[in-house]
Amino acid sequence: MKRQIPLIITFIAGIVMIIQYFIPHEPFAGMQQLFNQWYLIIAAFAMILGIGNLLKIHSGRISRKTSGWGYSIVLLTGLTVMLISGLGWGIERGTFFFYLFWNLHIPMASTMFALLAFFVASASYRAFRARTIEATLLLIAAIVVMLSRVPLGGYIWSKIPFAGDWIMSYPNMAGQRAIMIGIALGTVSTSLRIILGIERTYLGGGK
Amino acid sequence: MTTIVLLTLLYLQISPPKDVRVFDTPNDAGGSITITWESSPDAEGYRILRMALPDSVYTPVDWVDAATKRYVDKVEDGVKYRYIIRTERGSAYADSEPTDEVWSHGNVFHRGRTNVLIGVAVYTTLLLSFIYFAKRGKKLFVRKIAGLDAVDEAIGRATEMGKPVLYIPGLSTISDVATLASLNILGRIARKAAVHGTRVIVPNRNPIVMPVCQEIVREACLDVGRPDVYREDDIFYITFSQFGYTAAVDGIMLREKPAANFFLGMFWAESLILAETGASTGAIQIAGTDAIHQLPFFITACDYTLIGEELYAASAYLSREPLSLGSLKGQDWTKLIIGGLIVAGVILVSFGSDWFLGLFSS
Amino acid sequence: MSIVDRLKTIDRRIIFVAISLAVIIPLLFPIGLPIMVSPPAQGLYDAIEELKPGSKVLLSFDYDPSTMPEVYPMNLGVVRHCFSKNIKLVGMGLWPTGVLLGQEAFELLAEEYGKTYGEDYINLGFKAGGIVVISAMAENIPETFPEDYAGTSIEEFPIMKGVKNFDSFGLAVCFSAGDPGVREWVMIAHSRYGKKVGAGITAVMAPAYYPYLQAGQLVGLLGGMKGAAEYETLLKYKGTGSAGMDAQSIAHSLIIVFIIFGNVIYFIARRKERKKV
Amino acid sequence: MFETIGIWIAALLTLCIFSFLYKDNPFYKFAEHLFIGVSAGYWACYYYHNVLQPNLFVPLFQEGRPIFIIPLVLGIMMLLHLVPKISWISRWPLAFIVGTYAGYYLITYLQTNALEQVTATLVPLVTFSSVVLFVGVTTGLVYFFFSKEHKGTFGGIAKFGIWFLMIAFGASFGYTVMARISLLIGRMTFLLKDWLHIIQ
Repeated sequence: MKRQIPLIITFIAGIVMIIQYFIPHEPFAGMQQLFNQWYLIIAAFAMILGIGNLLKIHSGRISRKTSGWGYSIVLLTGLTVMLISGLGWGIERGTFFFYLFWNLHIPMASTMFALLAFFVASASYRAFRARTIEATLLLIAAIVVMLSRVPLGGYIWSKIPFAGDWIMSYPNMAGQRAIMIGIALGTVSTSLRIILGIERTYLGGGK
Repeated sequence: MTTIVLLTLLYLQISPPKDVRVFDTPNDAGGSITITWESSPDAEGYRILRMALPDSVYTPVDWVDAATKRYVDKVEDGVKYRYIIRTERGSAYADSEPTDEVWSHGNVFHRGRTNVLIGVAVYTTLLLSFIYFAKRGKKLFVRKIAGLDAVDEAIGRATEMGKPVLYIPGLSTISDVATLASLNILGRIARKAAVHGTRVIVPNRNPIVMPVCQEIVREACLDVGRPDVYREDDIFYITFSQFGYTAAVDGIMLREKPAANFFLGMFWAESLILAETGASTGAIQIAGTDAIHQLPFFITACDYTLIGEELYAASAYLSREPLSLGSLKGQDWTKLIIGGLIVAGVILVSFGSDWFLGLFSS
Repeated sequence: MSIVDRLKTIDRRIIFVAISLAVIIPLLFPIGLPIMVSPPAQGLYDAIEELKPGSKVLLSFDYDPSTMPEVYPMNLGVVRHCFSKNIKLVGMGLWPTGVLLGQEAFELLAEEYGKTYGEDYINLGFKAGGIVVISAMAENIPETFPEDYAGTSIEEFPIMKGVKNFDSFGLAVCFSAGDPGVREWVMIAHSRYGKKVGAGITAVMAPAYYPYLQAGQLVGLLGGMKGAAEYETLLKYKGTGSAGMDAQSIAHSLIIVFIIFGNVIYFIARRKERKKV
Repeated sequence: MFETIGIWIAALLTLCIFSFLYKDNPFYKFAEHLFIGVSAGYWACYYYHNVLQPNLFVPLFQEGRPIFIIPLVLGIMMLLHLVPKISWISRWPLAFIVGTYAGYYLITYLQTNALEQVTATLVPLVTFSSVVLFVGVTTGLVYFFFSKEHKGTFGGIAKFGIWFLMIAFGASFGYTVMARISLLIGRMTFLLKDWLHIIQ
């Protein structure tokens, strides 16, 4: 019962999706959109689960006064203010919720994203060393492509921008394609195992 | 009299749309007819007129602007219709010839997808037969996958140092194949860690994946007889925000100083932020993803990286479970077939034969 | 510890400071390195130049605030170009936050060019579903977007009169930072309905779309901040795209220098070690 | 007024996050926790207004479409994970999601990721570039062959394949550097222009 029913649900859902792809007729028409909608609804409920977990962990930290519990207060305050303003007065432009989103969430997200500029620099300084043949190829491809992107490259040698484009469209493309074909085959075979109930990790425990 | 003449003149000046065609919209569930026409140079817009037989009166359905050359009408299945497209300019107009009778119906098979059907059928048959052989106990070999052999070493080091292991199951949802592959590996790692009593920290971005991770780690601890090691608070939700999650994981890496970081699953731009922060703490890092764009960053900043399909193969490799091994064999053989097709195709195309290309396009 | 050893294990914070300076200084004191316009950017510009005043362009805002530095300047550039040529704009988004940014761009430039909402431009808002939305639009736009982003029925706006499907638009431009985005627009609007499609995308995505350009599936392409700067150059206007280009080139070149420097140190260290043995 | 306060908050938080580059510190910790709280709240509200309202409440309660009871029940089942005795019921919605997408991937991946890539590789071997493409794809596929040890000739071919992968990774890395710098320029422009008004 605990394992059998989920496996049956998986099987039916999977088969329905396969059929609807080939048969545009009712009742299969629009099935994909409907199922996708349902997925989003389940995801929304899972969000409640997530928020509950966040509340549990951080209220626990506050009540136990574990180190850094003050930050948990900051976290819970941010969460509560967003939830109250968003659920109470909506999330449209012009609401308080939107104001917080625009002035707190966006700048922090963009700044985290911008950290990449620094990490791209430190990673390339540290890791792009010609230690082995593989690393050397990585290094050369990276340098040529990087040079091709700035005027400096053209000054060094007029063919560099061309060389960069060539690497992008041939050796790079070939490598990516090999990976993509492998991924496609792996994805299809995993999907088949899921539908047949061979692959069942998502039910927990893997048994 | 003059008005009539003028109107007639105006009428004559306007040309109706040409080449009006109607047909049942193909490969759909029915209830729709498509009308196309060649635009008239004089139009300010077109009016769509429709007559359902056996009526004898055309009624206006809609008005569209002068640039429009195609209209999809919602109709009843099985009823016969005729259409007229009318060019309009001010109060003047010109009608096209009435179209032939047309009716709509739903299609039972999507014709454009026959080659996909064949492809899927061939591939699944191949996979199923290999799974069948595997079930019958045929011995199957899998080559070494470097990143996976390092897993034990990484956990061992964490145990020695008395530090936790950080496991990121990717940022995507449960249905992502990369996430499923990652959960398989999580089960193995949690079991090994539990034997040694090492903590496994699993922060989650996706709230659907979180409860599954909890269950997997809990069962792993139970399995090896160490339910005492399981700490539910170590497998938790952070936030659905990509960079909010990244900020938090960066914090965890600096504060908990895990001895080993696993980044396995689906990643986006945050990959390098995570991997570089992890590298700065000196942790052993093992990554694996099918996100092609993120692979370069893991390759440069981590000790071991599972590339694309290697991540999927991991569960078969670690578990040596015959059914998974069988399907891995099926994948391999299909790769051979695809390789063969590429070689044959390239030779044919090089000699100027194109029919081969048609087999793959829809 | 010798100098070589010390350089080998350089504190990465030194690199961080160098990168920050390489960005800040050119922003404060612009050098004005010349910006060369690439053919893909020219292609998009020409496609808009060819349109008659009064024709309509469809803009899809499929990006988010985190990619704003790259994509928003392109969005501004294209809206500016169209408004200056009296081309009408219909905006929409496959990403919810993209719609807000698109609206920002509209409002900012509508004021400058004296354009009226509902007559010269409109924002249809966000619709979830990606490729499904585009397919539905190809059949019937008023049914897909019965209301604009603020919830007003589109029947009330003259710009939408008689607009049924993509036929009403001379061009569709997608500002994209991922999926769904350009790929879907090309697949449906161009490949199936023969519509001209242009795109403004992040630099990370750009290489994946060069094949589309070669195959003529895209009329033009702006890639990253560089693409935005090129478009600004074509419009003879200095925006945030152009302003960032100096910083971009210098920081970028600096990283190359770091890599080369790192390798030189590595080889010197290796030779030293060999001598010791 | 509100706008100015907003810009100040945004600027200070930007600096708090950047301070992480120096080392972990109270400012970063503050911003990090605030960020988690605010973003978790943001996404919860977003899902409520953009998913639950239009996709569940409207079709179920306003349009009266009974079929939407199914996702409602599946959603509630998801929450039952919190009740230890019957937490296994939460596997049902998971099974639905995983099954749906497995079916979807089974048919779509083969076409978009395998067949199309194969077709694109079928070009006449008349130029050096096309030979490179052909050799790269086929040797790359050999690298992903798991049933044979990478030794001897076969190992050599696989080695060639991994070289191609490395060139691909290096090139993609190099290509993205510029984009990443743009993001930093965006933040710096915000600080220098919108906040400090030092540049125009």
